[in-house]
Amino acid sequence: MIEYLVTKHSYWFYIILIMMGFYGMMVKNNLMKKLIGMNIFQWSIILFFISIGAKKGATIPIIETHGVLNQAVRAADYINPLPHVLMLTAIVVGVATTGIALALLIIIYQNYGTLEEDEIIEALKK
Amino acid sequence: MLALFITMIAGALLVYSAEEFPRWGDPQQPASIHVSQRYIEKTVEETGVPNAVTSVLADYRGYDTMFETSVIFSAGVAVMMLLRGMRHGKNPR
Amino acid sequence: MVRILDDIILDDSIIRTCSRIMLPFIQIYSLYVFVHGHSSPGGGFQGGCIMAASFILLAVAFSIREAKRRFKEKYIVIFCSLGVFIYAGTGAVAVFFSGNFLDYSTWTHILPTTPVMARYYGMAMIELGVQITVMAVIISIFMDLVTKGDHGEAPDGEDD
Amino acid sequence: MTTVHFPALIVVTPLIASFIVFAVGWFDRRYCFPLVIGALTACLIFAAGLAAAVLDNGNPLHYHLGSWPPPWGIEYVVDHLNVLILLAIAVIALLSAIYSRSMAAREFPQAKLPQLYTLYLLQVTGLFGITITGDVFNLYVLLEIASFSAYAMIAMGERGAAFAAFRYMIFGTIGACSYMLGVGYLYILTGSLNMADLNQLLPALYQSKALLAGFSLLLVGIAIKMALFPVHTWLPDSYTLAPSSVSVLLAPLSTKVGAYVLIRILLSVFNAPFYTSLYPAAPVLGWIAAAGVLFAAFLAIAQSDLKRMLCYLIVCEIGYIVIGVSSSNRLGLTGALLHLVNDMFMMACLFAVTGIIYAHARTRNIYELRNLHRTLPLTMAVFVTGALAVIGVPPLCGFFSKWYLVLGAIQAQQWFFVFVILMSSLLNTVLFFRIIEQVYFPPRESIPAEHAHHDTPFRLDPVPMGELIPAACLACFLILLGFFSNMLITRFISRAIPGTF
Repeated sequence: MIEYLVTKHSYWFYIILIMMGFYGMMVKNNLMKKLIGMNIFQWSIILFFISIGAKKGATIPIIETHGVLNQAVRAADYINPLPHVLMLTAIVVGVATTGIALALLIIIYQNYGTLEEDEIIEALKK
Repeated sequence: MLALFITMIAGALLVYSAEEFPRWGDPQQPASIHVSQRYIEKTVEETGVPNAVTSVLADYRGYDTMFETSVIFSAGVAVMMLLRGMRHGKNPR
Repeated sequence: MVRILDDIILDDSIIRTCSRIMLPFIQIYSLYVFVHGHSSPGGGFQGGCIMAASFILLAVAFSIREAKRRFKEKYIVIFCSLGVFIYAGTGAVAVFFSGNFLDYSTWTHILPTTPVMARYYGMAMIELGVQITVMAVIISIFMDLVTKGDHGEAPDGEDD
Repeated sequence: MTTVHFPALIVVTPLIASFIVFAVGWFDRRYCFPLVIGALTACLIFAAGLAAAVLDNGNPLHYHLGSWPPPWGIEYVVDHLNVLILLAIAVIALLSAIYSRSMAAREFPQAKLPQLYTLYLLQVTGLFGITITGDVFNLYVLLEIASFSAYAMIAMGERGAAFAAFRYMIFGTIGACSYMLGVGYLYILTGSLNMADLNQLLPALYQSKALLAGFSLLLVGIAIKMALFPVHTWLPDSYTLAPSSVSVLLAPLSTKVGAYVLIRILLSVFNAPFYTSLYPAAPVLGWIAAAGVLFAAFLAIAQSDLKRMLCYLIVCEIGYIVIGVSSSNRLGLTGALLHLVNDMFMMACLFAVTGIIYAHARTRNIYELRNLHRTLPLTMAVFVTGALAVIGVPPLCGFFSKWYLVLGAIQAQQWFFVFVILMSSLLNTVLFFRIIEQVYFPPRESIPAEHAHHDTPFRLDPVPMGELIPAACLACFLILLGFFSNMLITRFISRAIPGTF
């Protein structure tokens, strides 16, 4: 168990974040807090993907060419670039989701004067 | 309380299943061997770009980035549609 | 509720002079990040965000009207669709030259370089498209969220 | 131009058209609609070209984006399964674009029409891309494009639409993120993102717990996108309150494309023994879907709002498709695929009619639709065709897919599923005949005097042609699909299902 906790710390760490975000989304009554929970949920997945690409003893994936390419490039020297590319997409999706969610919250606040979910449901019933 | 219980169960299941993942930073893990080796070794040779992330972003998987730009474009259009004309009473009910 | 457009004019000159000094350097740094996307961490998205941040600093330090005077609503719309159009156009040109979609090596018909360098310049075009779109979209979202949409600049007004 | 570039063009034309429509729409709104129709007709031509190409050379088409080979670059795969769905999406998107012209002009302020058409085209791009892609992460990005335009278009609807769109966004983001987490689990275990490549690498890992966790995360994500029973609560509110010009596009297509993603994942990424014998995922899915079918059928009867009733019907139809998939034999899968295509047209037809009724009679309450057939004869005729198709009356398409679903369930010895399918068909009958009775056979005294003698001349519905013709076309498609369902099965579906079943 200890060995698992020490060597694979990145996994149980992202699981804690995901569960915090998930709990926040499910339980919070205020829509803005639900949105914040959703953001935590999205960004913990980005943390998980980035931890995949890590390699011990490797540097950032910019290949030193300094002019001529003298020796063959060894893949072990550079970390895995693919998760970083995927996560650029996920970050942009997160930004876009937050943008649209804030626009929706403005409309809801404009129409119902509140962001509390139960008050909105009452206002809708009338 | 029920939500806390559900979250705990889900977290425990995820932690239980995360045991089989490779160790953090292990250079021999499948993710670092299978596809990404070509990106690192051949990026300068095939695309002339030393930054492997930019070459994967714009060339090898350039299609993803095109849709990513379209995602942020659609978010801009959506916000513009939802919020424009809020003051003149034509806002969505 | 305070009318956002003609809001109270901040007269604290410290913030204004500082931001007036910083703004050009932020924008030049954003172009630096965009241009050095190939050989250092950077690229279209990061450059676009920094450029948008400079406009948001302008809006915060001075006023929305000031920022809007510099980057009109019309240009936001044009830049939004122009950037993504550049991206998709670069790919479509490849199809026009009977390569697969987004295959920049077919640009050798236009650019007198080797297929590898054609990919290099193709990627530079892509980054340019991304930079323009990300900048315009973030500014547009910021302006819409802050003023709740009463720019009042739609060509035919909002009253029809 | 040969059809070699069609896989990319079918997705890129609506994308580029949406940018042009957005820019042009700012300056002159008259050019928006022709551009939209032009782009969608081009997509229809590309889809037909792809169908012809796949049919005559038999094996799937592979298209490498940026001419990089598959595990490194992104690959499009066009096989017998998604060509059929591409055609269906292209036809319905075009018809609903024509249908929504005059309706959107009434529902949306004039200044917002270009933005609506931009999001409309982005939604169609997302649907095409999801159907055709062969890369797991690319599918996530396209899922997001389709969802963003859906959130914004729904929020422009009636009172409470913004709140329903926000709740749909929370659900949709949980779904998309759990799908992405599932992709992350697959990526960390195998290192590849291409579906065909994953199919080679995964069998070695079938014993590992992490793969089971990844598989269940993928299923949860797709179930939310598909509105499968326990996680369907976002669908009734959002599609009911959405403007009717938007719900004609969203309701039939977005959940069905989610069901297609489930079939694609179960057929192309994981092999059959994994989710049938090794882990009982298919039977569990089947039981959930069966419960969903009954639950949704009963709830549909409880509704008095016509559109909300149809939304519960969508959840019921998705349950049918998952029952067909869970029986995991050739007959059941044929039924599921055929039902997927049929249901697209059925729901498009019914939602189009609901839009016309709401626009004309200003009401969706079932009990206020008396004598509607006198003022809207053709529309009610289309409604009855759609109703009979959903119930499963032989000449129409619904019957054949339910027939194969029942055969598949019998072959899989799942007698409860057979009961569920037949029972819910009965409930659908009750559902629709209750409305037909309200409309066609109202109580004696409520017939208006001047209609008493039956020599009133036949007057066509006072509904703009742009709405009536697409609805009538969709009804004809239902009949055509019914007659040609055997051709569809032999030419497309039987070759879409891998030999292992």
